[in-house]
Amino acid sequence: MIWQLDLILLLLVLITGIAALSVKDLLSSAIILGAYSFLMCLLWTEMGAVDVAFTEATVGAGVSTVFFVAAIYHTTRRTKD
Amino acid sequence: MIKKHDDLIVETLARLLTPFIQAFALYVLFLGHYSPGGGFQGGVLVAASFILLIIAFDLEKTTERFSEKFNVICNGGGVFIYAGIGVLCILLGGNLLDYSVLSKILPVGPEEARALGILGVEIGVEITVAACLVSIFIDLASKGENLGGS
Amino acid sequence: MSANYPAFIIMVPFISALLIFVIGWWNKRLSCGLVVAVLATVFLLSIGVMKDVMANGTIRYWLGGWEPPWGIEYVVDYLNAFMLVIISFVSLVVTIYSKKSIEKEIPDKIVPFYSLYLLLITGLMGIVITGDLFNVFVFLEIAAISCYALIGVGRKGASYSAFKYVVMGTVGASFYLLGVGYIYLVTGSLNMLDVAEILPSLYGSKIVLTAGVFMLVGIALKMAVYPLHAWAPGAYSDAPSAVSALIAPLMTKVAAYLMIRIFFTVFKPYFFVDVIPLASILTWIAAVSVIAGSIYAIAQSDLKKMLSYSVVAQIGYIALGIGLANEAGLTGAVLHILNEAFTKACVFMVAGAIIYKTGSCNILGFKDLYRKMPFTMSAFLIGAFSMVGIPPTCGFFSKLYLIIGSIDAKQWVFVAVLLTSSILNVIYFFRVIKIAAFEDVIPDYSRTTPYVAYRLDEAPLSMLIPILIMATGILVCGVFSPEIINTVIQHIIPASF
Amino acid sequence: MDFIIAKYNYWIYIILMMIGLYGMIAKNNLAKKVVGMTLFQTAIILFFISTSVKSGGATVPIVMGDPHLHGHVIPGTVHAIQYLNPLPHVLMLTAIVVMVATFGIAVALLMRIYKRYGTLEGDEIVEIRKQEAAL
Amino acid sequence: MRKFLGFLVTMATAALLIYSTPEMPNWGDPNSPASTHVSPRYIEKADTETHTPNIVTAVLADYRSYDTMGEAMVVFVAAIGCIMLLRRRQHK
Repeated sequence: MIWQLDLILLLLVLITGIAALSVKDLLSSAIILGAYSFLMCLLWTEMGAVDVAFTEATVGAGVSTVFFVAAIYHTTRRTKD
Repeated sequence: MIKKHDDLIVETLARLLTPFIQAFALYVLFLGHYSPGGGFQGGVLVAASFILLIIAFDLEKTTERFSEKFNVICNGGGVFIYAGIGVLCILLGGNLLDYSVLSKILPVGPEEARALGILGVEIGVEITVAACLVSIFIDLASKGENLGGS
Repeated sequence: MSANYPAFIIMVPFISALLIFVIGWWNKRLSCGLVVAVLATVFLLSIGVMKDVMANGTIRYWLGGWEPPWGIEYVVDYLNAFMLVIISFVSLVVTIYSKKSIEKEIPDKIVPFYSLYLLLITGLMGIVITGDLFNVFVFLEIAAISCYALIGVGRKGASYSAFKYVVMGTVGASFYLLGVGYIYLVTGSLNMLDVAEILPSLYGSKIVLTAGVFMLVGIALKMAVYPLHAWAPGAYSDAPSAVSALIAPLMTKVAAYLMIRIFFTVFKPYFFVDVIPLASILTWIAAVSVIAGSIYAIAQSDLKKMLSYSVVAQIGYIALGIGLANEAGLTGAVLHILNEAFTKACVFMVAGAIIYKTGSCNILGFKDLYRKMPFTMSAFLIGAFSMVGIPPTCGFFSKLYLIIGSIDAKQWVFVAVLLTSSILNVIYFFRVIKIAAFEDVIPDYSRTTPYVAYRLDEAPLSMLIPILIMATGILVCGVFSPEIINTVIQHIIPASF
Repeated sequence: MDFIIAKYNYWIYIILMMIGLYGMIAKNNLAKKVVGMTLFQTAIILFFISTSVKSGGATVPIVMGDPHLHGHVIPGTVHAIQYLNPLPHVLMLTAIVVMVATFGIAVALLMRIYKRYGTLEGDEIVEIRKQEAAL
Repeated sequence: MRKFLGFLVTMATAALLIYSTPEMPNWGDPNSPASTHVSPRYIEKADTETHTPNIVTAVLADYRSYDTMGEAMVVFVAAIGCIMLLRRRQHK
């Protein structure tokens, strides 16, 4: 447990979370969401939850980003907020 | 996403990476007892390898290898393995999912039988997760047009 | 083998949901028959479990052979067994009904439809039968996700209603999960009975308070109590008619069951009455829900939408009975769950049959429907009687107990609310019946040809018989309600009252 | 001040969860609602994982096996203080799976909605629905 | 209007959460009830009882395997749901 690393990761998670919600382009939002998931995975690794982090890395940062990109590819990137 | 773009580098890399990803998935599955990982993570990795193939090549070429009917069989089959092991435990005289009674048909003691039971259900989870995630991705990426359903 | 009945109640529909694809490739038409056979088996199994509970008391079934706080267990007492019987009966009847309706509405997706349908019932059964707080969340999500998909294939625009349900249902389930997390944080356990033993010493804690509030808000979202009801009308009215006939009676009632479980088993009732006044807040919200739901229902011109708002109003009765937290109130709430499940299944099936025959369910277009579909409309009349609370039907008795409960709690406002809502129910149901039965097409005296005689244009038998079974069920439950109370509901009331 | 530092993980999880909840309710775009949903659920998972942490040398919940016993240990030599609490990890594995399943269904519904209405903005869809109802 | 409602709900939830947070066990407290009631048995006996050194796998697939069955069911439901929502009839 290194609290400096912990704090930096938590801050990055917050920043990516806000960015994913507020960016005005859905494709960027999807990619930032992937980055958010990956940072979350690092955070959990650092907390010692290796199985959960592994799952989040494969699912959150991998497969669900791909799902989201696939859906946006067939719908639209436009968003007003 | 499902159209074919001829890109030699991407295709070669995808070809090269796929067996390694799948081998790693099996490693994650079978060493789930000793290291992080297990059925779910392995299944997602298998699904990721197929998704990589679909993105790098195109949908038709990939579904030649992993046909739609086989996909649906795997969807249900994995869960069926899990439920089947559970019901087998009832038939052998235990409660639902009580793997220790598997020692009656396996040549091991009840503790090892539990470990083997865990391995069995993890295999079931792996199959179902891999097939289901690929199936969801195919539906999303093709708008459900390329394949017909049941 | 009979000791394993609780396990088979879950496993039989679950494994059949997988096998239905194999049958479906062979012959699509067989899938409905298979589902009927499976649900009949489940119904018999739940009757067996009910008998077992009556003979031997609470059943505790250890999954995986691990003792409770470590493993997961099934706990089946009178309330669970009662709910199991209701769920399996209603779903069996609705399945018989669904065959024709689904073949007309979504003909190309019969096999996945029935697979999801069985999984939805598995989820509902799983919520009811389990004795573990986290397991409830898993099965809640199974039921909810299959529900989203089933609603999404409905009428034009159903996908937007389903999406609303996805958002609100996820918030509800997540709040519930958060409440479980807070309880786990202070007790270290997830088993309901174990938690119930540990909690009373912690009632002063703010964390337990937060956990209770989050769990109740989450369940109230799933239950569609008034300010949180926004998903319900769209979802129920846009779904395929067989689906709305299944989810409108069952989904919210299972959530109501869960609320009773949290209120009276996990927490002791005095926690919500004395420690924090959540029970009285719940009763007030429920009273607003009853009135607001009824008023919204009056404003609708679409029969299914009207009935959906009626679900919101009727769920208010159940929440009211739970919030009163006295013997008569809880009896009324449990009896109303039974009554609501039967009545809503009956009236939604009638709405589906009308859509099947006429293609729309706008109330203004119901003229002369009584002459065309007399049996269907008679069943609707019985359902309306039950909803209003006219004596031979079950609704009268549940309302009676709720009124007695309100009087016991000295809450005269709720007595007034219950009576007012009966009048509102009369308004919106009898408007439909008036148009269908008494409103003639204006006689045209300048005609040259004679009138065409009214022909009996009834729904097909496989739809009519389930409707009539449900209508009979309402009457039978009304007549035998004292027996039901004496043999079953009496044992549900916790001893602390 | 002390309790802010001693519980900073809990504060961060509350902020994250509120961002997600606000996004789910207040955002107009349906895809943004899905993003908010993911943030919200992830925050809850973060809370659960935070409850499993034990300071004071506790490590990843995989017992260090004895190589002579094929990686297993002698019974009675493992103590709870040495390893992190595994139960929240298990629960959250299940919750992540539920999360991705909900996500998949939500995204599929988004595609259906776009096919039907041609937009993903909530207010525009409500407008179209009103016009359809008026017809 | 919608933003205001979202803000209101968010603030109410946050207020409730912040209200209860000071009473929580300190972060990483090894003696918190969550770490002392049920979980010690998993850590101490999982390897002996199931021969699986990875405690998470042992709990996931044996002690709480019913949950994991539900998890597999959820994935299956999602796949069937996507087939139901998106796939159209085959034209070949």
